[in-house]
Parts: sequence; C-alpha cells; structure tokens
Amino acid sequence: MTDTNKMDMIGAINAALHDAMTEDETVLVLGEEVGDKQEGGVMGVTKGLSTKFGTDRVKSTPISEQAIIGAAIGAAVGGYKPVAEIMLMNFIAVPMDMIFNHAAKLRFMSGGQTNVPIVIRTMTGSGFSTGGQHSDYLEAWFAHTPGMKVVAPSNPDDAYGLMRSAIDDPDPVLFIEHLPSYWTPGEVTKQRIPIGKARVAREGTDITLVGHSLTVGQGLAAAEELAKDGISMEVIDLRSIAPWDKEAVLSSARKTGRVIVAHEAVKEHGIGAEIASVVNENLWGELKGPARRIGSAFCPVPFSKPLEEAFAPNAAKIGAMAKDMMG
Amino acid sequence: MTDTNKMDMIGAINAALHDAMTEDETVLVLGEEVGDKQEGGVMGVTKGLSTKFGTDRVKSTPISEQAIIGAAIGAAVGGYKPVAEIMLMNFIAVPMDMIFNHAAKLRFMSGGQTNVPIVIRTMTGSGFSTGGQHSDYLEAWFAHTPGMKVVAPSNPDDAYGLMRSAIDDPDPVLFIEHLPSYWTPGEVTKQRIPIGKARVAREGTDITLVGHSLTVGQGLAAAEELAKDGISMEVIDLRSIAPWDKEAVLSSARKTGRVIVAHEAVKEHGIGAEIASVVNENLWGELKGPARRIGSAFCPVPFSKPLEEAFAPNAAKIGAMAKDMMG
Amino acid sequence: MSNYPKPDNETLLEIYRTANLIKQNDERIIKLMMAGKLVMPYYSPRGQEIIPSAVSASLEDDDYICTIYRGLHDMLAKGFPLDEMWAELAGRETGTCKGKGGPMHLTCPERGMMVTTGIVGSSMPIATGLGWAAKLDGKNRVSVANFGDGAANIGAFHESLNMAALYELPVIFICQNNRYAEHTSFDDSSKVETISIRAEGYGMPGVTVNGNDPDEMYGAAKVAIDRARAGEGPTLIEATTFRFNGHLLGESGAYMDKDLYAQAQADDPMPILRKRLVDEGIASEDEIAAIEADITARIDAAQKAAFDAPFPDVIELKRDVYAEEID
Amino acid sequence: MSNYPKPDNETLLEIYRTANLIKQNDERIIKLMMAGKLVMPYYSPRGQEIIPSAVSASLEDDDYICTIYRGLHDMLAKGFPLDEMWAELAGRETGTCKGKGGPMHLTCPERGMMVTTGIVGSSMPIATGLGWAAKLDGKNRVSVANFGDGAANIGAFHESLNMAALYELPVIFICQNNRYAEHTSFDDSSKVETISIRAEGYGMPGVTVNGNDPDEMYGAAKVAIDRARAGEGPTLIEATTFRFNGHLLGESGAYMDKDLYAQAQADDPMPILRKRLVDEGIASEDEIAAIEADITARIDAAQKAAFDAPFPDVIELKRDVYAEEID
Ligand SMILES: Cc1ncc(C[n+]2csc(CCOP(=O)(O)OP(=O)(O)O)c2C)c(N)n1
Ligand SMILES: Cc1ncc(C[n+]2csc(CCOP(=O)(O)OP(=O)(O)O)c2C)c(N)n1
Ligand SMILES: [Mg+2]
Ligand SMILES: [Mg+2]
Repeated sequence: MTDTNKMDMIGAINAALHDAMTEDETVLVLGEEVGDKQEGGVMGVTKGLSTKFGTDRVKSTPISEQAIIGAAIGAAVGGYKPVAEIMLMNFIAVPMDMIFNHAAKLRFMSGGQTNVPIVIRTMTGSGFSTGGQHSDYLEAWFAHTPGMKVVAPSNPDDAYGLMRSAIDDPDPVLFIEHLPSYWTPGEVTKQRIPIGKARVAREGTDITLVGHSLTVGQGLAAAEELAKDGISMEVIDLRSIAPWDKEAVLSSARKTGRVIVAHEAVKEHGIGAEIASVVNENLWGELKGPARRIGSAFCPVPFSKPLEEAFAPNAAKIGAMAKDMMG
Repeated sequence: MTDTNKMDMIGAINAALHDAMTEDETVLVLGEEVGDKQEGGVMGVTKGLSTKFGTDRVKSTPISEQAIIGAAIGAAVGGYKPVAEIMLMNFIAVPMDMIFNHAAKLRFMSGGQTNVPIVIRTMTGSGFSTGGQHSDYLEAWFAHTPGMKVVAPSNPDDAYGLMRSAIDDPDPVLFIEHLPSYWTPGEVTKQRIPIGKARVAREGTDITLVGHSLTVGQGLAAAEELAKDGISMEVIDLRSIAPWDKEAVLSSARKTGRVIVAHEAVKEHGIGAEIASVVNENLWGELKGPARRIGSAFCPVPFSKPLEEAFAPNAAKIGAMAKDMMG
Repeated sequence: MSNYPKPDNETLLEIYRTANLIKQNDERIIKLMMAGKLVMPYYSPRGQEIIPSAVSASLEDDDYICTIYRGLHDMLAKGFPLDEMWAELAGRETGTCKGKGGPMHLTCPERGMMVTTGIVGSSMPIATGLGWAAKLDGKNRVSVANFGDGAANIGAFHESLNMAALYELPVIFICQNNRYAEHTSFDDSSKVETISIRAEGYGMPGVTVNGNDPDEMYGAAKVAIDRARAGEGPTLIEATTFRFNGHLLGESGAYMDKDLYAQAQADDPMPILRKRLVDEGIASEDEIAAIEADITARIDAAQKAAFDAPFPDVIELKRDVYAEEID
Repeated sequence: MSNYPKPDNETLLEIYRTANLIKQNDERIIKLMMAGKLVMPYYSPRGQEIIPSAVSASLEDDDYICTIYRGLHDMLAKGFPLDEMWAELAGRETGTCKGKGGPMHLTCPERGMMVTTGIVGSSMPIATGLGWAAKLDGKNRVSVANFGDGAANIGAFHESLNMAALYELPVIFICQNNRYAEHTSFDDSSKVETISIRAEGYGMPGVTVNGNDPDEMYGAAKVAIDRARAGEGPTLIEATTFRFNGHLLGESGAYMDKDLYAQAQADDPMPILRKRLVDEGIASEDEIAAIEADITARIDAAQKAAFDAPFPDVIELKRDVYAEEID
C-alpha cells in the first residue's frame, strides 16, 4: 500500500480491502480471478490480498456465481465477513436466488438469529463497446429488495469510505463499481462514509440534480455549463441507493423547487421513479414542477459506438432538461 | 374442456393453453410437474395437456429452472412457442440470467434476426402462510427490463384472453398468476385481450385506483365502501404491466385529479413509483395532489398470520388513503 | 459397506429415541393440522426418520447443518428445541424465529441449525460456505447439507460440490433420495440410477446407502464426518428412503407408483428398528414404551406452551429486516 | 479412438481451408485493433481453429450451433458470412446484427448460428432447447453447444446435460478445454482431470480428445453427430486445445504457465496440419498458397466493405427491442 493519499478507484477499493483484512481477520475475499496467481482480479482491485492474507482467506473461485454467493452467505452465517465479487453486474442475474431469497432474507426469516454481513462487489457501466450483456445497471432490483443495502461510489474517497462501512455493516451490501471511473484519481482521506448519507457535490439554488456513479460527474459538468447561463444547479451524490438519503434530497428540493434524478439504468422503473415519487409526495405545493428523471434508453446496451453514446445519459441531456425546467 | 363459460382462473388458463395448442402445433409447454403423470401441474393448470398433445410437446422437467427457461428460449429461437412454467415467482430468481440476459435481449442483440416468443407462467401472492420465499411479487424487475412484457390477470376472462395474446406475441411475456384468485369463478368469453390495454373495472369521478391482480378486487371493495361516504372511486385494472396503458391511466387521472397505485409488491421501487412518476410528470397542474402508492410493507413476507395480514395491501388501506386524499 | 463402523447398542437406542421423536412430532403436527389448529404448508418427513438420527449420532452441537422445507427430522435430530419449534409452527412470538419464519425457515444457531430454505438446491451452496467457516475456525467442525433427489438436478448442486471438493471443505452432502420430487419420480428426472455416481465428476467420494438402515446410514455418515473432521474434504452420501405422506400434506398421492408405495410401507424403518431393539435385547418393550411416553409428554408440553403464547406484534414487520429497526 | 472414422483427403483439406480462414481472420482483427481501427473487447480463438473446422465437416447448414464470446472460429466454420461479420465488428448498420450486437452476440440464423452469448455457461441451456426444436422438427437436425473449460463448473452445464440426456435430444456439447478460464487454470477450478468424466453422471457418453488433431476431432464429432441424428441422444466431447492470445486481447499473459505455453506454441496445430497436407500429398505448397491467398482476398473485401458502410442511426435504439418499434 502506498502512503500517498492520491489514488484511483481501483487503488482506493484495494486499500479499503487491505485495511479491513488487516484490522479484522474475519474479513474474507472471494470471487473469480481475485487471487494473485490470477493477477488479483481482472482490473487488479484485489491485487496483493491473497499474497498477504493467504489463500484460505482469499479464495479465487471457479466460475460458479451461485456457489460464490452461497459460500459467502454460509461463511457470514458462520461468523465471517466475506467480500464476494461478481465480476460484472450482468452476471449478478446468475446468483439472484442466493441474493434475493437468502442473503436479503435470512435475518428476517430467522427472527434475527442469523444475519448475513456480506459485501457483494460488482462493476458495470457502458462506454467500452462491450455490448448487451456487460454494462447494465440493475440497482433498482436490489433497492426493491427488503434486507439489501446498495451503495455506489462516484470517486475514490467515497469508494474507500463506503467499502469500509459496507464491510462493517451487519447486513448484505451491494457495492457497485463504475468501471469507466476506475482510473480517475482523487484524494483519499480513509474516513468511513456512513451508508445512507448523501453528499452535496456542488451547491446551487435553482435546481437539484440527484445522481450516483456516472451521473454525478455528468451533473457537475452540466452545472458548470448551466452556470454560464446563470442557472445554479445543486448536485447531490447519493452514494447510497438503499437506503437513500431522503432528508438530503428533500431539503435540497425544498430549496430549489426543481429536481432531476439521473442514473445510467434505463429510466423506466429505475430508482429515479421512487425518488421522484417521494419528492412529489412530500413537497407537493413547494415544487415548481414535478420531479423529473433521466436514464438510459429503454433497450439493451447497444454495441456500435454512436448507439452506445446515444443510449446513456450525459451532461448535455441533463443540461437540456434543466433548462427546460427553468422554463 | 368444458363448454360452459363459467370458469375459475385455473380452468381459464388451462382452456387457453388447450386452445392454443390445438390451433397451433408449434405451441409447447414445459416446466416442473406439468405432465399428467405428475397430475398436470401443482394446481392442475396444465391438466390434460400432455395426454392430449403428447409428451414431446409437453415436457415435465427436472428441477432445473435455468434449463427450463434456456430450453424454452432455444425452442423459441428454433421456431416454436413454448409456454414455460416457473412454479412460484420467487423461484424466478434462479433463471434470472436466462430471462434478463437472453430472452429479453436476443432480438435486439441479433438486430432482429432472432426473437424469443416465449411465455413464462408463474404464480404468487401471499395469504397462505407460506412465508418468506413463496409469495413475493417481482413484476418491477421485469418491467425494468427492456425486451420483456409483463401481464397479470385479475379474473378468469382476462386470464384466458391475456394468455392467448401472450402466446401470440412474438416477444417474451411474463404471465403472473395470482394464486389466491385461482378458484374465483367468472364468465370467460374466450376473447383475446390485447397486451398493453387496461380495463376500467369500475367508473368513478373523484379518485382513480390503479391496480392489478390482488389489488383490483381490493380496489372494487374499497370503492363500494367509499361510495357510501359519497366518494366515487374509479378502478383501473392494468392487466398489462409492461407495457402499461398510459393513455387509460392518464385519462382517468385527468378526470379525477387523484391517483392511487396499489400493488402487492413492496411499495418502495415498485411499479407504483413509475406510474406515479409518469402521472405527475404529465398532469402537473391538473392533479389535486401527487399520485400516491400502496404496496406491501418493506420486509420479506412474514409467516405468522397477523403479520402476513398486516404486510399486504387491503381494501381498508386503499379506502383510508382515498379518504385522506379527498381531504 | 461391510467396512463401515457399526453403531453400538447405546447409539442404536439413541437413534431410535431421536427417530421416534421425529415420528411422534410429525404425527402430532398432522393431527393438529387435520383439526384446523395449525395452518401452514407441511412437508412431512415421515419415513425418513432414520437418516438424520443416524447421521447426528456422529455430530456435535456446534457442527453446522442446513436443511430444507422437508427438514423437521434433520432439525430435531440436531437437537432443535421443541418448545421454540412448536411456537414457531404456531406463528407465535416465542417461536425460534419470532413467528416470522415458519416451518420452512426454522433456525437455531445454538444447535448448529443455521439455515432452512424453501428453495430447492439452495441448502448446498450455503452449507459449502459454512464448511469454509468451519475450516477457517480450525476446530474440526463439519457442515452438513441436506437436500432431496430432485435437488440433485439443479445447478447449485453442481457448483457446490465442485467448490467444496476443490477447497477440500468439511462438508457432508446428504441427498435424501425418497424417490420423488413433488410428483415427479426419480426415474423421470434423470437418466442415472444413482445420484452418488456424480461425485466422481467432482473428485470426491460418493456412496449410495440404504438410509432406512441405521447400520449403513450410521456407518457411511461416520466415515464421511470423520474424513471431513480430519481435513480430507467432502463426501456425497445418497441415502435411499421414502416419504410416506407424499410431498405436501393433503395431496392425493395418485401420482405414486402403487407397488413402490406398498413396498416402502412394508419396509417402514420405525417398527423394524423398534422390533430389532427388543429382539437383540438392546431395550425391553417397557423401556421403549417409557422412552416413547417421555417424548409424548415433551411434545404435549411444547404444544401447549406454543398455543398459550401471544402472536407477534405488527411492529415486527419493521424489525430484523436490517440490524437497525426501520422507522 | 482408433475406431473413429477418419477424414478423407478432401475433408482434411476443407478442414485446413476453414481453419486458415479462422486464423487469417483473427490475425487481421488483431492487426486492426492494434492500429486502433477496430475497438471492441476481443477474445481471440487463435490456437483453437481445428476444433470447429473438424466438427463442421459433419454439420449441415441448417444444423444449429450456439457459441460464446470466444466464438469467431465456431461461427466461421459454420459458414458465417464474412461481410456481415466484419460490418458487425465495425459497428456498421450493414452488420449481421445491424451493429447492435457486436463481437459477443454475432448471429446468423441462415447458417444455423443461432445464439452467441457473453454469459459463461449460457450457450448450453439454449442449445438444449434448439435440440428440442430439432427433435420436434423431425428432420434429423442437430444442435451444437460450444463452451469452455471454465463453463463446465457453472450450474447451467449441469442442468443442460441432465435435461438433454433425459429427453435424448440431438445435442453435442463441445467443451473447448483450452486450460484457462480468464486467468484461472483448469487445475485451479476443479479437482477432476477431465470434464468428460462428468458425462456418466448424466447417463450420456463423454470423451476427451485432442481438439488440435483433425483426425481425432473429426472422428469424435462425427460419431456424436451421427448418434444425435439417429435419435440416440446427446454426447459430451471435451476437446483439449490452447488459446495463444490469452483471454482478452491486450492482457499480459503473466498468469500463464510458461512451459505449458511454450509447449502449446510448439504444438500449434496450424503449421502441423499445413505440413501434413504437403507431406501426405493432399495438396501442393502452391495449391495451399492459392487457398490462403483467396482467403486473404475475401477478408480484404469484407474489411473494406465494412469500413465503407455507414453507422446505424440512433432510431435503432427503439427498434428490435420488441417486434413493434417503440414510440
Ligand atoms: C428452485 C425451486 N424450484 C421449485 C421448487 C418447488 N418445489 C418445492 S419442493 C420440490 C421438490 C423437491 O424434491 P426433492 O429435492 O426430491 O426433495 P423432497 O421434497 O423429496 O424432500 C419442488 C419442485 C422450489 N421450492 N424451488
Ligand atoms: C456467468 C459469468 N461469469 C463470469 C463471466 C466472466 N468471464 C468471461 S469469460 C470467462 C472465462 C471463461 O472461461 P472458459 O469457459 O474456459 O472459456 P474460454 O474463455 O477459455 O474460451 C469469465 C469468467 C461471464 N462472462 N459470465
Ligand atoms: Mg425427493
Ligand atoms: Mg477456457
């Protein structure tokens, strides 16, 4: 581990895993390719862990997603804190039973006798021409699942802090890593970031943009442009999707009276629908218009570059909607 | 097949399968227990089919949900129209990859060269003390999946008509059967019901209740009670969840100015969020308040009777919210 | 099999005691269900009593087991407290899961009864993870996965056995082959004649034994458990047996092969073992009767306490979803 | 294996022609990727050319195949049109999937190339369904499922092989064992020495052959294909081979066993077969050179046509999601 505080997302998550495993020997890591013999993860996120902590605690697995999550659940029920990797978010459909019917429910169904303190790391995000089965955002499925928590850092500092909190958390946490942001460096303070707390990434007074992962940076870029036209956009980085920070969103919305929720998942039935509904339900009369939503086009992720670009949200789409809402 | 038009949901779906298989020999049926040797399905929905159409066309399968959906997809790509059963909706998490990454996407990813005309039948619904893994509603996952269609009949006539349309449909359709409604009889006209078209189950002028499956009957019961207090509630039976009938919902909402969306899935991130958001986005200024939502409590389905009853929506909760919205 | 260690007289009597508890408990449940006093889906283990009774003879309290909806026999053999079990079945707040789990999710970590699942196949990946935890603990603990013949055809079986073998985990996979999965006969779910033949494909030992024979079952389990404790890895044991009350209590049983059923009844292991105890002079008729009477009294007490206890309060819907109560 | 039918000279030459097309095509793609002219994730089949070339010698145009991200060799051997393939790789509207699918989802139903998937293991259940379709058609068509050694550890493998065996479907499961799954060696993913050993657990024949040897590969495939056509059911063929360009183009390859890699390079099947053709007088050096030159010219033409074609219009995001265009 390097001492400097400038890290990219890969380094930050790696440091968080490293620190957690050092401090607590019940923390485990498992998943495909995670061992150093396999180069420490396809993107190197788990590099060094198996060498340092041994292959009993760091298990590079066969391609067996159901067994990966199942093993994590079992080890968790047996007193450990496994961090399981499902390489890409699309593959999370494979162990969906393990997550939905088991990890999320065992605490409740056992009346609190058992719990499942696992972290499921997964990466996703379009932009690398990987086509229809490699870059979907599915956070809404898990936000709709009682018992699950979901976090999605947009920068290295949050990645470190949220990973530490996710590992500490006594319940299952889905940790979504935005692949195209992996190499963007940032200061890492190594502070824990509480799950459920959003961050105001930029203050503003006219309109509120609620984003996470990709859409935070896009929101900031859009805000920069809008400022030139005298429009002041506040950008909120959710950081946690389940639970999400109602207080932060509502208080910003109360101030600005206008809300856009933006995410890379397809718009329809995305988390923007829930957030917009809650905003509308709570602030009716105080808003200048209904909360609106931006998401990807309602289709599988396309391969061809011009289509892939048109598919996802971007700063221009956010800016255009903001202007439209300003009337 | 009986000639009378009075049938319960089981009989109606059975008749639809029977008629479709008679008219079109490419229609197939597969799933656990579906053959007559196994008594024609755990609830008898597929009774008689294997005897009449043979075990080449009606495959009673091993417990292998991934292979069931995979085999259905393969047969569909090969020119057939399989109706696959996933016994209970919770088990649909098992073949989620097959549905989400394959059935829903092959048409798009192949540029329209292949398509997947399958129907996935599944049943669900709380009320039988089956606990946390046997009665969830997960329609929101599939409504959030481009390429999937989702229907959910609330009565035998719709069950017959939607099943025929689902089988005709050139794309994958999830067909949700509400278990507690299985034995409620109704007139069956044997007309196809178009996918994407809602039905006004009761007309009203003060408030609109949008429901499907369980919540349609609850809405009608609530409307009956509200009428005694002089409140006129319109009840819309969505019938199709994806695509859902925006026109029907918006035109009712325009008339009443008040909307409640009710479903048995947990409220948070349920389809009510999308529908409410669309209503609010489109009818801002015409509404008397924000569209509101009723769903199950945010927890796994509990076993104990008093908890199970408190968990789900009911007519009283709908009525209370309606009164609250009437001010 | 002749090499298997044999149970001594004391052990044999203990096996009977456990098996009789299972049998009486089952009979009592059925009686109360018939009387409408217990309402739940019930998957009777009648006929399969010997398997867990003989397995548990070599298990310690802190060994782990995972079982399925048809698992009361496994749990009772593992020492599941009767009072908490009955209270749970009755949906009371004094139940082991506070009434939230019900019969399909009974859990009792103090007795190593970690997970009960209603999803076919899912006991295996989780038990694999418990095996990993046990190995990390270094206390020679073992983990037992119980499942049915039908479950041997689902993907989770494959992934779990491969992973457990690869990591040489102390897991004993016990396939209770009762010839049927719901209404599907073993012969209709696979081409193979034994499940144990599959063990070779994972590089682990596999045996098929008569699960109703206490000698064979005890011997095979002891060898596998000793092997696991010695760090030599997992074993697949296929224990042949029969379920006398069909899949789900209340079914017709019409799908069952009549000869097979009659033969199984004739081979009922309970009277056979009872007679053997007397014949071999291991216990007198009076001693056995006293044991049985004692069990009856325990069940009486548990039943009474259960029905005297209160139902859980609806606030419980907000508890145990996460560690912190939902507000 | 000595009993296997041997390819005649004409067939051997045809195998070389196909394999050379695969090799040249691969080399051209890599060249263009290095030059930054093609941007996509690329999983090179270099080293595995003989397998599909020898298999396809016994396949008809209307036989079905399913393959995976590493599948260009399988597709070209099946007769995938070069022009449409190149246009697809270049993301053009003239691509076989209109540019929407990309390299991981190439599809060409006219040549029986039904599904290409990026999800490990998922080719098998779908190919099983195509086998069902083929059987229903009654035209002695067969269905081939291609997959890797890593995929043999995932649940879908298990379910598919069991189902195909149970229904005696005309499916040939071809496991291309190239010793690595991403960076995980075959030895680190399972305890077994061959994948084919698992066939017995499903009651189907299983063989391991040297996939790089045209005689063995042709013979094993022909026996399996003939068997399938004759209605005798599925076969599992494990074809040993090696991938020369690692998992994903651009990787370091540092994880690979150096000796294994060197040996594989020395055993490169392409120069060996070429030399054999000349040595055995099957074709002269000049004839082979002419064949190769012809292939080069075809690739030149396909490449040029691809890059001259337009990109798809963004309207395509609304097409092929469903049969009807989204409005
Ligand atoms: C994934 C999944 N598919 C289907 C079911 C429905 N189901 C419940 S029990 C059962 C049969 C299981 O048979 P087996 O494994 O032999 O166990 P047994 O009931 O005979 O003890 C089925 C199909 C389920 N619970 N989970
Ligand atoms: C379900 C799933 N898990 C993980 C991956 C990531 N992944 C892509 S290829 C691959 C390795 C597959 O190896 P193998 O089956 O041997 O095929 P090969 O690439 O060697 O041809 C993995 C793990 C995936 N695509 N799908
Ligand atoms: Mg069984
Ligand atoms: Mg491989």
